[in-house]
Amino acid sequence: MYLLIIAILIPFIATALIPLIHNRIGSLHIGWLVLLVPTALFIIFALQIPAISVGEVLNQTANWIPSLGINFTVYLDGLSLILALLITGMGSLVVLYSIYYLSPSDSFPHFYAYLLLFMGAMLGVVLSDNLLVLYVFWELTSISSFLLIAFWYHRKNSRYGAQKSLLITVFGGLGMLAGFMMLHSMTGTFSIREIIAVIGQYTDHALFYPAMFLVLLGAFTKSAQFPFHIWLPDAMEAPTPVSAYLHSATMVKAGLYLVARFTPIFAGNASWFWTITIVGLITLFWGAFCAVRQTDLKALLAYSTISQLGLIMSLLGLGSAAMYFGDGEQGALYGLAIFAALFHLVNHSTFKGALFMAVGIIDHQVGTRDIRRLGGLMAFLPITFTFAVIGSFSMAGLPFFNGFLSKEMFFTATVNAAGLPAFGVSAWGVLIPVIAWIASVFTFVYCMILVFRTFFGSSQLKKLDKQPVEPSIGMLISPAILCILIIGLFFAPNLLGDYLLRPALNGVIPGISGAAPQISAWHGFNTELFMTLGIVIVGTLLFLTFRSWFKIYRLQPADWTFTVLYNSFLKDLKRVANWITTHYMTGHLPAYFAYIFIFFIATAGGALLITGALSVDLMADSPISIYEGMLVAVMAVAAVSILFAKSRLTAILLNGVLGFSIAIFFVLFRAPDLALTQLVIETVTTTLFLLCFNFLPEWKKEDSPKRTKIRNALIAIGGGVTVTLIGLTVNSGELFESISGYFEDSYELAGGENIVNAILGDFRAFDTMLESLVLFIAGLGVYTLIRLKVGKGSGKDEHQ
Amino acid sequence: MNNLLVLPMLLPIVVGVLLIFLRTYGRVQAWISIASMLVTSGISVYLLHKVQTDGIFRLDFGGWEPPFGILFVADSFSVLLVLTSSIVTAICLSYALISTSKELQTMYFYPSVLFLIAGVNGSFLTGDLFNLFVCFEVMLLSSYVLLTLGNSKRQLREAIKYVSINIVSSWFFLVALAFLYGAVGTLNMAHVAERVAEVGQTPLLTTISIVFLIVFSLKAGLLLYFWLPGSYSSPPIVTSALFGALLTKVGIYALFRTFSLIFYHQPETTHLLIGIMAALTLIGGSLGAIAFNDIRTIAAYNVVIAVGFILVGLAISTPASIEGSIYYLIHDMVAKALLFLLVGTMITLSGTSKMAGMSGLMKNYPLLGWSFFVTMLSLAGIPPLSGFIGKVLISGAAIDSGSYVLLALALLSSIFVLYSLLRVFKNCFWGETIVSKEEQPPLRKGVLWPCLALVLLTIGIGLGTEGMAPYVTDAAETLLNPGIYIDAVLGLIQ
Amino acid sequence: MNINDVILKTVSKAVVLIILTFGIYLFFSGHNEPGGGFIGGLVIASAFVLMFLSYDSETVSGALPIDFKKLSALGVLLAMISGIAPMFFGGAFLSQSFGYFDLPIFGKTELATVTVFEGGIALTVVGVVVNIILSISEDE
Amino acid sequence: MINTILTIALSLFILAIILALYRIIRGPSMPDRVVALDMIGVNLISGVAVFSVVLNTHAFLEVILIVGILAFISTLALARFVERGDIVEHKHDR
Amino acid sequence: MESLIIILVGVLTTVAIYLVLSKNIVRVILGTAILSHAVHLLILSMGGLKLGAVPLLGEEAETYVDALPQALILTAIVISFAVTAFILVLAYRAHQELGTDNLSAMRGSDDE
Amino acid sequence: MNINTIVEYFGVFLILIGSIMAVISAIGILRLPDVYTRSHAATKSSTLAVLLSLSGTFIYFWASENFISVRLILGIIFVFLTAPVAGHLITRAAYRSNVKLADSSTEDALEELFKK
Amino acid sequence: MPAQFLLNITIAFLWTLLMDEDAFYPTTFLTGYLIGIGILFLMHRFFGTKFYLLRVFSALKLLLIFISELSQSSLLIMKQILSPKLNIKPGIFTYEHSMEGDYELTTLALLLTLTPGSVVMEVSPDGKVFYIHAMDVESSRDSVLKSIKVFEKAIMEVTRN
Ligand code: NA
Ligand code: NA
Repeated sequence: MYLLIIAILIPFIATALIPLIHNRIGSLHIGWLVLLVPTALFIIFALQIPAISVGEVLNQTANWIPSLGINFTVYLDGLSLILALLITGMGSLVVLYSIYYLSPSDSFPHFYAYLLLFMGAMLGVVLSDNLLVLYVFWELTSISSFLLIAFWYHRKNSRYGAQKSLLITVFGGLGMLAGFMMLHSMTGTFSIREIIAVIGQYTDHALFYPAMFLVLLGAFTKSAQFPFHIWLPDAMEAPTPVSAYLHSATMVKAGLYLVARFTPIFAGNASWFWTITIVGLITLFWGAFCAVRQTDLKALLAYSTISQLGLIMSLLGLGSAAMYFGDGEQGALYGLAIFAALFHLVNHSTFKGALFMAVGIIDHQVGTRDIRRLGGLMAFLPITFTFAVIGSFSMAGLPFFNGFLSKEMFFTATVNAAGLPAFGVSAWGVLIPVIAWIASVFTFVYCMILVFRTFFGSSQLKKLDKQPVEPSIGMLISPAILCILIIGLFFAPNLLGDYLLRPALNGVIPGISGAAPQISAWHGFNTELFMTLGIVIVGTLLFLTFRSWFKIYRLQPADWTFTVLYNSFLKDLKRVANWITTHYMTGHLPAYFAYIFIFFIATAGGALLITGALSVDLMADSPISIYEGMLVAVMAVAAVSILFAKSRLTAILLNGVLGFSIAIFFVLFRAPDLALTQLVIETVTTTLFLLCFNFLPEWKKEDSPKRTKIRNALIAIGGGVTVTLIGLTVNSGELFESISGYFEDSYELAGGENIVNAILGDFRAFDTMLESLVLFIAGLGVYTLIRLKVGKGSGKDEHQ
Repeated sequence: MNNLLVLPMLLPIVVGVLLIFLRTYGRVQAWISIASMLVTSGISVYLLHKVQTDGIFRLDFGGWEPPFGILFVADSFSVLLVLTSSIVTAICLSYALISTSKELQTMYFYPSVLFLIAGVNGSFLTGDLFNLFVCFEVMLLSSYVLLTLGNSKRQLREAIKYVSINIVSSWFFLVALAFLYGAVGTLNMAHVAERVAEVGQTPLLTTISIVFLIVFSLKAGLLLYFWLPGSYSSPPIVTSALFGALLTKVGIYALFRTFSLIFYHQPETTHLLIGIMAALTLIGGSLGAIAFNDIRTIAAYNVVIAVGFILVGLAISTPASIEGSIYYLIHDMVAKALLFLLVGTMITLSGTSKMAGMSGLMKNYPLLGWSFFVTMLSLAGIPPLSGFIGKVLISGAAIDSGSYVLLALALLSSIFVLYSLLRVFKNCFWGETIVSKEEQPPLRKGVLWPCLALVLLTIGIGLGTEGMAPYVTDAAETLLNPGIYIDAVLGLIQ
Repeated sequence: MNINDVILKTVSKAVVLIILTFGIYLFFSGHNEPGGGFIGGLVIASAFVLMFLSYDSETVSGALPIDFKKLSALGVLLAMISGIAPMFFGGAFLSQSFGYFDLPIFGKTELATVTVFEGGIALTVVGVVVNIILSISEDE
Repeated sequence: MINTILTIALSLFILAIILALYRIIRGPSMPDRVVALDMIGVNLISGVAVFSVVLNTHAFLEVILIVGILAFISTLALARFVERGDIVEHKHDR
Repeated sequence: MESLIIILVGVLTTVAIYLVLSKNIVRVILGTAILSHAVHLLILSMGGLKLGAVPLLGEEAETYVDALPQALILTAIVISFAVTAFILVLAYRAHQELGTDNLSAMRGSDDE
Repeated sequence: MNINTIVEYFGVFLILIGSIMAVISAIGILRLPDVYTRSHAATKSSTLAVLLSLSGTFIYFWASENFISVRLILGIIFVFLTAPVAGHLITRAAYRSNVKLADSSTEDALEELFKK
Repeated sequence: MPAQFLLNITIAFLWTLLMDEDAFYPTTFLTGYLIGIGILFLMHRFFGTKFYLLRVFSALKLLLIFISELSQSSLLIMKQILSPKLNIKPGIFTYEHSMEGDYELTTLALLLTLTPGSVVMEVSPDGKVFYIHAMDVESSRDSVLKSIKVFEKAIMEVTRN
């Protein structure tokens, strides 16, 4: 059975079908057909819950490139299942929501094609056991996200956001790929499960830590961790359903999934613990801190998402300590953090999904998301208000909403971690809950801002484009379902815990079943409760006194944000690239020749000296006759004189002398055929020179500065010396007899007494044939050069 | 008798010469050319299959046994490249059929293309170093003709540089051949390899090998790529596409052949140098690709990046890296042809090659846009397109061999590829559509079919890697075990 | 004063004859003596060059109403055919063969397929060189 | 003895070439140079002939004639160029 | 003798490289022509200028000089002729269209 | 010393004379005052030098191998045919490209013609 | 045309001679004849003028005169070259000849150019006048004029009845 593989493929197939069917369905909104896909898939995955919850795993393989060990292996355990359900479940809700959200002028086929593409890719990410297949889907999610962000590509901001997200996530993806390849290099397999089985032998391997950091790079970029978080706010240019789906509920969780998935491989050491925890905590704080200052509701949600992702990330870091301690009480104690992470991962999807949808409704119905222009909407949009309150309060960690439960567990985990007897935590441990707490205060503040600035206060109806009314019922269904879940999970959290979170925890840290607690809302008056109380009190105060401390945001210079850094990096990169490239790619042929010959002198000449090849032995030489010596002198003088020729004709004459002298050398060295050919060719060449001179001006004295001339002379001498030295060295030691003795039987073999001719016409006739072809092509080229003229002919540069 | 082996070179030549007599019949020439390239592809498939079943085989021209005569040798590496270049040429020719002006067609465009591919195929197949030189010249002369065909100012200007530099590089080739002949007294590649191995590649031979390295680097655009951006961005569309797809590949092929078959004994010198050059090429190409606003120039620098990338594989020279290079080589032939065809089409549509002059093409030419998008991803090595597997294998090999600098540069270069093309996509296909559908010049009917064929090819190669795997594995195995090649060529004699 | 080229033209006629004869001789003698297709072709071509230099281009091209591009193409084709032909008789590409025959008038004569090959080469050379010079000299 | 004389003769011919080369380099006028080149050609003919005697071979006798032919063609082309710049004339130019 | 010729090759190469590095296109072409002269001599001397007979079997000599380099040079000569012819015409066509024979004026730029 | 050897020596002697004449005409090329006078040296003396050396070669081969080389005769004819034409062409070109006559020149019949 | 027939024979001879065979083979001659047909076919447009029968004897005589004149002139020039002090007065003078037709004119000009100290620089457009450069006008004008007469006569013996 390839059920799971087919499940992954279904969205892709549906994607391919969309362009084919969208013209044939008449007035039916294509979204309804699309909705069938995630719904069906959700049901398929939901049907797996019973089996998975008792610890089974599903695993199916289809061959892709078996010869390289790259196979489409699907692996479904608790961890994968949670995410699969999220993907398909949220997917269903978002598709439903989008049917009402999109305007008729939008291109539905494109939207749904991208969305389905994403869905398939995301399922692939969470279900793949093979690292490379995982990577394939990973990049596909980046691409579909890219396309969705730029859905309204005529907007500049959309294009900007799309590019930013793609560059950052693909960058991280490449790092991750390198990490994967390192894992493969260590273990010889691409299968995650097989790696887990053998990784214990490789923890001392030199590549272990590089691989770890590279994989984390992928995770951090995808999950918008500090400082890679900057793409996420700009991704809000996507239509709101997309923001709800990709940029809060699912895609950004891929990084978290990755960290969780790789916990069995890398966790259990200080580097992993600290890297993830610190990055998570900073992200948590920075996201929350920045969210407070946002005036665009979606931007606020984006930063809040960053912050929440940081929270989950830090939990995964803290929980990794369980790997260090293994199965046991200690392990269970710290493993709780993982449990909390998984729990919050689900919760975040519910409340953030609801919030996005609520904001989408506001945007859709009011025409703006700018807090400064909003206010008093409670009267006009009561239902939406309800959604917003539920979502916000859950996010703020207030009771009766699921966020409270996971937030409490988060505090528990931080407090536990403060006393962790490993990884050198002791000195700094106390900072972990402190930072968590401060960040949570800010979380509280922006949640209040979201609710109160939008729905309370005086309405500014005149400033709005539309008169706000509740949207059609269809748009309310999805957020309503999410709100029900938010509350439902508060009251029946263990349904989730027992059936999904516990098996998922087993997926993250195998065999640490003890860490999965029974979730309960009330733990007595413990530290965590006081922390929450503190948050509410301090948060409320801060919210009320917002105007008085808002100044602190101005402490950060405007040009010191990471986005500015990113922008100027790209800009400077282009500028520097342009500067460098135009400095050596000058289009100046003499410069290019200079590079080439310098390279020749440096490498070939260098090799001759460095390898110690140079050896000159004149003993093997044949004797020199006086006239031969004189002829050499003639050539040398003629050649050097060319350099000083004031007229091109003189130069051509001297070149003719060279040509004739070489012909005589061919005579002296017993090469009559060569002499004949050389002579005729030389004459015809000279004639051609003269013919062409008619169209060219007399040459002028080289007006290069003296420095250039000296440089050129040095290069020329260097080139000449290099050729000479190598030649002398070759001449000094004959390693092998030439094969040409064979040709001396040319009369018997080829019926010719002229050996050279036999070689040309028979032994190496192919060369001769091609050589005549070369000549022929040159003839064609000359003809076309002259006959096909600009102006007379096609004229333009691009004549096609 | 393996006479079929000569056909990938001979057929284009004969057809090309015959087309001279059909000068005025542009379309007839086109169809005949396409047909001949398809036949060549078919023959290549057969040859590939034969190599797989019977092992390397050869054709001794005139029946003269190696090392005395010239011969063609078919191994998986060379035949794979012949096959790919023949297919790509057929597709490019079909683009020419639709798009090229009558005037160009009657000015020996098709014969020149056929001679070019003949030179390319010959270079892949020949087993004789001097014959390689001659095949290079066939290819180069054809490229000169094609480069200047059209005679625009820019073409002439760039052609001067291209031709001059190639003359000098051919000179280096002859110098290297002279030295090599002086040292080992033979020209047959297998025989040279055998003799070099016999003396264990003396320092002198290493020096000579570096001269060869310079020659082939000039052709391949490895570090010495000064001639490339200008000349690849000046001629008409189809010519650029053929150049982008084929020309540098021949140099790359030659580098792989010589430095795996002949000069592999001193890798600490030669392969280190190749590695350094590949690294610098990656850097230079990456910077160039993002430095300009002319989309042809951007495409041309992308060629440079690919060269660096492929040569990383040779610098590392492990089975995986060589396989990766072969995959990437094949991928790049397809994808670069596609890239240049698309870029050319964009320029034709908007009348400029500057990004600033194009906007929102996506709206009126969605198919063109999506083709470009796929090309961009494929070139950036995004899975599951054709560029992916090569990237994976080369990075893996870089890790295995501890070449972390090369690894980093190779991977980062993909980001630069992506960014450079993303800029094009973002600026040209997205954005406000300036001109209404009615005002935009219509695409010539069928002009995108060749592009789509290449798109399918790049997707197909990516997904169907397994189909190629046995051939590529065999190719890499042969490259890394010179004995196989030498035995196949010289075995019968000894 | 206008140029009177009578001396040159008169001598050239004779010289061209000598060169052409010599060129064809070189072509045929290549098998055993210096010469062959290339050199023969080149020498014949140089006779044409001399004609171009002594006369004007219109006179020469009028006297030789041949399309030299096609001539060179024919040459390449001929060389190819001599290489391809043996393939149909079970030989390798480019197999040359030679034999000694008793011909009615010529007596014992060596006939070699390589002559066809070289003939193609010679035609190519002549065609190309004349084509190039003609193209340039007709350029305005 | 014969060989010594021949060597001397060969050297003398090449000496003549060297002297002519001086004229080519010095000029001063272009026709001076052409005259000198022509002279070099003529001396080459002699040189090749003598060398054939030295080697006792007939292989270079073709070369002699070729040098003669080509020296003439070169001189003609150069003289034309000096005279008119356009070495192949057009009928309508006349 | 071989060494002397190789040194001559070096001299020719030096001159040619210097010409190739100049800005005038005709000088560059002339440089390439001299480069090919040089390499032809180099190939010949690499075969060894041993004192055998002319490679014509009619000479009936004991030893013949190495004929293979001669055949190679012949091919190289013809090819270099073809290329020279082409680039010469290219140069003058470029001059006709661009109005210059100076390579400094043929840089071209991205912003044309 | 048989008759053949004597003839051989005669041939070689001719060659030597030819080479000496060649050097003398080359000196003429250096010494004579203008291109017109130099062309005299080139067209006449060196032609004779060729005549001598080729004849010498011809005689040598004839004597030593009984080999009558038509190519050599043809070479002589060719030089005779072309050398004066070359001289004619060069001097004409020189005059037409305004190369001055030597100062020692006494009359210039062409001057009038070209002035018109 | 008889002239071309003759020419053809000449080429055939030329061919036979070129083959350098140890004996005369009619077959070789025939080959040369066939080749001659080829060449003449190629060249026939250049031979519009009549072709006169070769006067072998007169021609030989002419040749002898020619060689002796050449030797004299060469010696003269060498003397001048080698004299310690150059004492020459070169110059250009005209000469109106009595030749008819291109061949006569050309032959005369060639011979003249090879005679002591004279080079035919220009031929007037109507072909009647030679412009002759003399190495030493003062001393050689007379000798030049004398030899021209000799040449003219010898040529006419060959070319005319
Ligand atoms: Na938006
Ligand atoms: Na734009």
